[in-house]
Amino acid sequence: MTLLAIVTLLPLIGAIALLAIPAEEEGLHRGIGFAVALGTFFLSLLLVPGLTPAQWNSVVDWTWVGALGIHFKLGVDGISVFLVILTTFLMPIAMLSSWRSVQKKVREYMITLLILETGMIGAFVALDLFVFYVFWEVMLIPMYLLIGIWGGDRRIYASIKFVLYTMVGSLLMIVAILYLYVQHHEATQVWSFDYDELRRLVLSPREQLFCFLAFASAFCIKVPLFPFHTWLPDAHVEAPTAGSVILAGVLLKFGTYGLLRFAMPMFPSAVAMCAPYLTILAVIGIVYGSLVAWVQTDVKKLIAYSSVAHLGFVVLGLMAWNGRGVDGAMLTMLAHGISTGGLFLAIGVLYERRHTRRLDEFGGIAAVMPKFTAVFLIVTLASVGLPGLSGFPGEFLILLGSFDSWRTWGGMPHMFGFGSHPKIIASVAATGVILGAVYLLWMFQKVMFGPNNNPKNKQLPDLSAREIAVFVPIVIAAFWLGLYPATFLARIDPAVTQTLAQFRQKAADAPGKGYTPRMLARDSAPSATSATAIGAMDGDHGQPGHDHGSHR
Amino acid sequence: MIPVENFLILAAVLFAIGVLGVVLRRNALIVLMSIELMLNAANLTLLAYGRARHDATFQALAFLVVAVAAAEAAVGLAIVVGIFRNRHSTNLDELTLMKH
Amino acid sequence: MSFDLAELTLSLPLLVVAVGGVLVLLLEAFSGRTASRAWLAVLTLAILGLATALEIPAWEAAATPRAIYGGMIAVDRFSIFLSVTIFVGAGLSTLLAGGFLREHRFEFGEFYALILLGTAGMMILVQANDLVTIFLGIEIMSLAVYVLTGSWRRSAKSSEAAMKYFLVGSFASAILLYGIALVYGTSGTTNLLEIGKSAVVTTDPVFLIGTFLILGGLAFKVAAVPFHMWAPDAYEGAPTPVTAFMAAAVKAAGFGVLVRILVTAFGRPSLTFGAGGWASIAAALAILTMTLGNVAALRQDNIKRMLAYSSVAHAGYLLVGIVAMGRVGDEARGPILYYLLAYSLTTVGSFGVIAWFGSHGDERQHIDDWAGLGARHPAAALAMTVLLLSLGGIPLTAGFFGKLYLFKVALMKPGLVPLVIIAVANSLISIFYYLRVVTAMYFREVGRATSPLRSRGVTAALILATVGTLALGLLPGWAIDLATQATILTK
Amino acid sequence: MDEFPLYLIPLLPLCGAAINLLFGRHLPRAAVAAIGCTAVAMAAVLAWKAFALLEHAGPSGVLTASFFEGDWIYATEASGPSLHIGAGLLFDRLSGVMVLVITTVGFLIHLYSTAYMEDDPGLARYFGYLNLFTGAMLILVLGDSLPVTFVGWEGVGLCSYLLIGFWFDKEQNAYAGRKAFIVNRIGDFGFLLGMFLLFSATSTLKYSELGAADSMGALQHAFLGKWSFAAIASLLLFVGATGKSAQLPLYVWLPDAMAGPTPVSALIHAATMVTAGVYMIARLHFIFAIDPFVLAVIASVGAATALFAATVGVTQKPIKKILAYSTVSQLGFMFIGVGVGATGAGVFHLVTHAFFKAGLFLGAGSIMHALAGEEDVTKMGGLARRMPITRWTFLVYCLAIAGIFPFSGFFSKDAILAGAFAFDADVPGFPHWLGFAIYAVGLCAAFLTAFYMFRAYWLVFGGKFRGDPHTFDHAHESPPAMTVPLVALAVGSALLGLLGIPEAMIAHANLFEEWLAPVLASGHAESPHLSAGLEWGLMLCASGVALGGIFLARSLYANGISPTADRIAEGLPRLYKIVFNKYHVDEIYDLLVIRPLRAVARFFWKVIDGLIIDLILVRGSALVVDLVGRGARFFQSGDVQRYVVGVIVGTGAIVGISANWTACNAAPFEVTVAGADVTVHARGMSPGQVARPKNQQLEYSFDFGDGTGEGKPQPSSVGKHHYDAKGKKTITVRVRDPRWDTRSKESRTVVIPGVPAEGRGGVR
Repeated sequence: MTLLAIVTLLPLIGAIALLAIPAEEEGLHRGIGFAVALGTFFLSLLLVPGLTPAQWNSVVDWTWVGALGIHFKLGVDGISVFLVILTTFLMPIAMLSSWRSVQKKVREYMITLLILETGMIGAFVALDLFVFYVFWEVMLIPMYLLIGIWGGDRRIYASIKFVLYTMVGSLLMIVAILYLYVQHHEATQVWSFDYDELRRLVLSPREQLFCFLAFASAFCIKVPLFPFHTWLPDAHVEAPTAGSVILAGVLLKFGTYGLLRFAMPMFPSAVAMCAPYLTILAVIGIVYGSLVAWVQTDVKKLIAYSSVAHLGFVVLGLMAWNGRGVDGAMLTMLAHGISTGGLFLAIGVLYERRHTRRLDEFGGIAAVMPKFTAVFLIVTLASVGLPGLSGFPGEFLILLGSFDSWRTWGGMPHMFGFGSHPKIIASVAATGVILGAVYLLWMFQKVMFGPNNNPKNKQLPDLSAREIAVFVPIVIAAFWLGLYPATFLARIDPAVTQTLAQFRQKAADAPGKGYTPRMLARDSAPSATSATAIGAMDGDHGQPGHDHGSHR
Repeated sequence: MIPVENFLILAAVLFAIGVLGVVLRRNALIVLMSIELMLNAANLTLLAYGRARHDATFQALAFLVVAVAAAEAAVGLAIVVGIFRNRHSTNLDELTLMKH
Repeated sequence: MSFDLAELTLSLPLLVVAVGGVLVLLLEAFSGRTASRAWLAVLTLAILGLATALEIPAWEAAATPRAIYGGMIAVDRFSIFLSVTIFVGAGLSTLLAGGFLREHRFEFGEFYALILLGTAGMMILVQANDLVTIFLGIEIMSLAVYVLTGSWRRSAKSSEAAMKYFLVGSFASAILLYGIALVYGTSGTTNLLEIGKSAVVTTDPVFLIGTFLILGGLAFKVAAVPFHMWAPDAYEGAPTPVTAFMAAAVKAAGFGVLVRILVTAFGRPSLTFGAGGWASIAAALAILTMTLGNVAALRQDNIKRMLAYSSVAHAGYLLVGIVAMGRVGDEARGPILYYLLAYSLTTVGSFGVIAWFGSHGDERQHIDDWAGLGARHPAAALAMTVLLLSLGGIPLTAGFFGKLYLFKVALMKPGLVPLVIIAVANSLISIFYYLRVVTAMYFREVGRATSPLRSRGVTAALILATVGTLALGLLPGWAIDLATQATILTK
Repeated sequence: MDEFPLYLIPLLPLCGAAINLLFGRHLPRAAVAAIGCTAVAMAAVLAWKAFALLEHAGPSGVLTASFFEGDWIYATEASGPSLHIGAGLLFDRLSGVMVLVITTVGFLIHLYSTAYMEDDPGLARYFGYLNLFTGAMLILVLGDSLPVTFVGWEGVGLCSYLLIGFWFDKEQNAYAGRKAFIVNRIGDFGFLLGMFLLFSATSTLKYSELGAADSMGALQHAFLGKWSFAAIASLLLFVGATGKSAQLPLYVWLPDAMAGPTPVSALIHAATMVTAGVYMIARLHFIFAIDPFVLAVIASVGAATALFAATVGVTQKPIKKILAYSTVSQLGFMFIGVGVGATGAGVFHLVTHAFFKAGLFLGAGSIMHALAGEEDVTKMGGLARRMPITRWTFLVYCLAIAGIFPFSGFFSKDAILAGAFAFDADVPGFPHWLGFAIYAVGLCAAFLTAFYMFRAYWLVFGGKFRGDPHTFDHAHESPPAMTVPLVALAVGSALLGLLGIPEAMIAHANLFEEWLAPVLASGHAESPHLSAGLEWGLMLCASGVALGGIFLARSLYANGISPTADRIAEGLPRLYKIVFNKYHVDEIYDLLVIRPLRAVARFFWKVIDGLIIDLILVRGSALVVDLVGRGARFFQSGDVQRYVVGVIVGTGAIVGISANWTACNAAPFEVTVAGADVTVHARGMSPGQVARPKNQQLEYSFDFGDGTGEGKPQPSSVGKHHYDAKGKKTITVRVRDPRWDTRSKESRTVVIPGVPAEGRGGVR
């Protein structure tokens, strides 16, 4: 089935098509670009029906470089499908939002966005580590251009900082990928970057540690985890609205997606060793990001730091590495894309009208822009994590999961050996719930409430029809995720369960002393035998099960 | 008969003198000559070995080197002339248009 | 020593290029003073094309590697691959030169003759199976390039570059020659294969000193740190098409001969391994070269000079391949060959954009001159971006696959992981300065007015280089296959 | 039973909210009000119907429903039980009572609002929020699991935020709203953690499953030291309750919350939302009751709050502030009730309080409506004749809250105080007279309650008008839409108490307790049993105290502020000032929490982000790279002869290093000392090196530093020696590489302990 290939490459084809149209036809460029993005969105929706969450769907497997065993292999499962849809969902919205604000080099702008979209989709669905890396880098350059060409005053500094930070990690990652590739060849005499192959490669704990650190450094910078986060505020502040939306909405998710998809399942013993530290960094990120967000005067910076906090939650959930935590991390990834994307769009609306993002320039906007107030409030509250809106189910699951992370880790060595109790860590993380309300409502109050004293703010026009069209999907998505997350969980949960089962199987099969590179047996769905093995591993904490029937 | 080592040592000394000349002298022409000296030192080494080994190919090689050295000298002189035409000087110290 | 006509057919491409060079020289002598020399450029391209075409049957003939002319010349696919790489560099440089020479008013036909003769020298070099042939090849190549470097006679920089290049180059030649003399004297042979088999050699310190002197001389040719210092000046001062030719073809030839001599003459384990073996020396040189090249390039405001330093850094990456060849074995030659091809294309292209940008004797090399290029000349800026990204090793470009392939081989020996990580860290530094140019082109406001030169040749060269870079990046399979087939040396 | 569409009860107000919020601005004002009221009225009708069904169902009957099939949130666990949270609703006797109060009082307040908010431009928004609040509150009480309750819990917090800041163009209103939300969030933090802990122990969050035997068993397991899961979890949940129900120390938001429209204060900050904490504890009383310590904490906090807030209430001037502190105080009473195990009494007080406090607020609203928004009671007076309905209903509420027989407050407050008096659980960490102490504090609070309420009453209605006479001329009775709810609530305040007549008066007449008994009986704590005489005594005592308070208020304020009152305030200037300024709690929080946190945040931003990470780490590494670059520039001087030197140095280094490397590398050694025998292992050729031919083997010689001199060169890298004397010895290893004739040496000093005694066999 090539639907996935079409979804992935359609934006790229669109970008190439735009090249053929003269640059003066700005309206045409906007229209075609938007149409392509919208078409990609609808096509990507077709991935959902008939999806078998716990296996690769609509797999594309084309030989690319036979000599090096590189395959253009794509596939989608319950974990990646919604991230793809999030990407295709936000892209037309981002385009629509910049309909007016971007007047410079429209053709290049649309091309950049479309290439970026291909890069992002591709990276989410790549099943060949080489292809993954290629897409990973492909999205780097358009984002760099987006910040650098259409950005604010300090755009050069911000764009270079963004690229260099990201490259630090990704270069280490490619070394680790190559290392796996070579070790896989040692073990099997076959050159392959295939994720399913490399995943079954058993490395010594030391090798695992180094490879994990290499992967994790790439992903943690992208997340961004404290203390690798300082590129984010700069990038966000300087990026145009659409850039910020995509950056916060999708790009940051690659860090957490990468951890979940690649870094953690492939290196179980390293995960057992590093997870406590990453957990602590995540918690620091939550508290630190929230506090720093609170004292910002630039709205975009505030939201950027809030992303540090939110993504800290995601990492926390991942490191809990149980069903709740990872499910929650996935939901929060989606929710953050919606809510923070929405926040950036809202700031974009203000910026378009006032050309400033300083908190003290605003105040009392609610009186003149009631429609805007409503959507801004909703996305703010979604970001706060109010139940019924998108932020809550994910954060709830994450905290619940991290509260019990020891249950999963119990069978593994080194975990929390230094005496920190996961419940305490989770409790500290939960202060993020308070702090989130503190800084976001602070922002909301400063912008929307109070007397409308500034004469420049007295005549601001309310949302136009186009802007409403931008926000309506966001609001719907925010409510959907909050009120009926089962739509998403039904796909995410089985895939996560499968990933965890594979991980446990690999962890249980740890290499002994006489280590040589070797491969695990081929596995498929979590079989009955592996399930019992898992049960035996965690037998210490048998609780009466709650069989509410299975959920598909 | 003079032992071959003596020739080799002489050649090495000549080579070293050439090296010093290249490093220390400032006039392009003298540097050029120093390089020629180095080439000839190498040539002398070749001949010494050839004599010790009673091998004629060494001598053939030496002729080749002489020819190459001549070509090199020709090109070198042309370049020096070029420099002189541009700068009216052949002092190497002054060739610092490009640095860092 | 018998002379076999059949052997002559095996070196037809070399003959074509050499004779072609002489022919161009003669034609120049008989053509009018003011007449355009464009047709000479076309002729040169035709000669190079013919030579390339002749390499195709030669490729088949070289399926079984052997040495001809009494062992002086090796016939193997390794040399053919490199020859074609050199043709690519030479051909593209010729295309660039046509417009460049006319624009800057020093159009003279000998230029093309020298390119062809230099190319011939390089071809000899990559096929050389004998120390004498190596020396000859190096001298033929070098003399041609010295002259080419100084060919822009009105430019003070050009003649200064030639002077520096010549002085350091001939000094290195002398060292090389002295090394050859010592090796020859101790082993009694100049044939690489026989040196490799010679029983006495490893026990004799004089022989070892000879080998190191040879290595030093070759390290100069590939501009490894600390033998590199001529390179930035020479690259900067030389007319840009010549710089491109140097960066692409001279480097390929230098690495070709380095690989061959290391494998065939000095390939025995006692010379390769251990603390004093050449693999370790190459590793040290690689680290120094990569790091210094990149770090120095960071601070350059002159784009041409920056690319010169970047070329030094790339020699460092290639040295990683040399180390891998010492440690891993023959497999590592595939990546070196592929990298050389990719790098040649890319670097010729990037110097080509620089050549294209200047006009009327003004080369416009300062980075400030490039501000806003993206707005004025989007196609050229795009080409430059692609080429720079390739140099930086960003995916979907030739440079990325080159590095990937190289590092893959290096990683096959666990001991080389630190080296690879240093290389990767260097890639990061390099991205900074490559992006500086991209940043200037796209993100900064338009600077001084520009009137780039107009030449179909230059345009064609840029298109070819850019498309080639992308093609090698998107579909590198065929080139990798060829490079893999070309790993076997005459032994 | 499950056919009853329970979900409609919260959904109807939510739909009303949706309509008004989305389209209200384009609808006529009457339609907006009508939609708002109708939605709640319909919910009320449904609620009554459900209540009737419940009554038929018998004591243990419940109605259940769900918003949708399947789970709301779930996660599969490979090990241990999976998480399943549905969207279920539970209508039992406890939530039934709550739903009735919410919908009924809510409807009256909606009705009142139609007149009160008549001229406000944000009418649609107002009704939208109010409906939204009602819906959320209904979800809160109807939720069948903690997470669903939490949805409502947060929802009401949001509406409170929105409604407090309803007139957002005033900075302090918006600030008050935000403060409310954030303080509530602090409570929610505890709520969440408590919820997580419960799940950790029992793997369920559904009320019905939490109460099951195995869950209860799991909850009694020790968690932290001697503390059980239940103890910690319920303490955490209690933190949530203090936030929502404005108890010490999280009460601070409630007085500020009076910034909202008065009906909002009546509905949210008096009748319904603030009682959510009490409801939650009652709902989970079986968990709270597991550890008596928790109950004691709750009761103590309740008592402290009741007294504290009452003292502040005595000094306040704005009428809404008085009522706000009164609410805090009364909520304290409710917590005393649930804390001392008199859960039913606590809930009963919740219900009666809902009526009389809502009435008081609406009455205050009516007064302010008449006086053009004047709030200060010291600027009122003499309104009795101008506003008769308001005055008489207000009097009823005051009597009810003061606890005068037979008004409702009498019965509910008495039940609580009786419970406190009877509370004699032996709680470790608390004195055994805790129950009595709480009773005494409660009595004090009751006295103050009666005093400040009647202070307000007389200041408003008695004496002469003290404000702007012009305002007084315009003062008039409010329209029927406002007075009808006032009367209705007054009737409720007067009569509701009859549902809970204590045993001592009439046997088996405590309908309320009986109604709730099936829900609350499963707890461990039993209802206090006092002798009839004692109970009568307590009632008289409480009534006497209340009358005393009223009398004092009358004597001081019946005809304006009497000089005595001023003199008392002047006589205790410090105390009065502190109390008047609400004990400076807001300032203390600002100084101790907010400022330090902001300072820390700023430090993080400027120092850690800006200085350490960005400047030192990021730019620092760039600087290092740059410095290396500068170093390279020194050599790249443009002088061609330096370049030549580079070539020479490079070649020389290759030769020199290669020549020396092997020898230098081989010399370092390790020494093993065994008594007087030493063995020296030189490192030798590195493993990567290929073996050399015979004539180029490295030569080692060892000098053991005891005068025996240097040994002969040997090919082995191992040297052995026997010392004759102990002491410090310097061992030197020399290596020669014959290939290059390069040498190196390495020395080290070792201590020789001496010759070992025979038979100990020291050499191994």
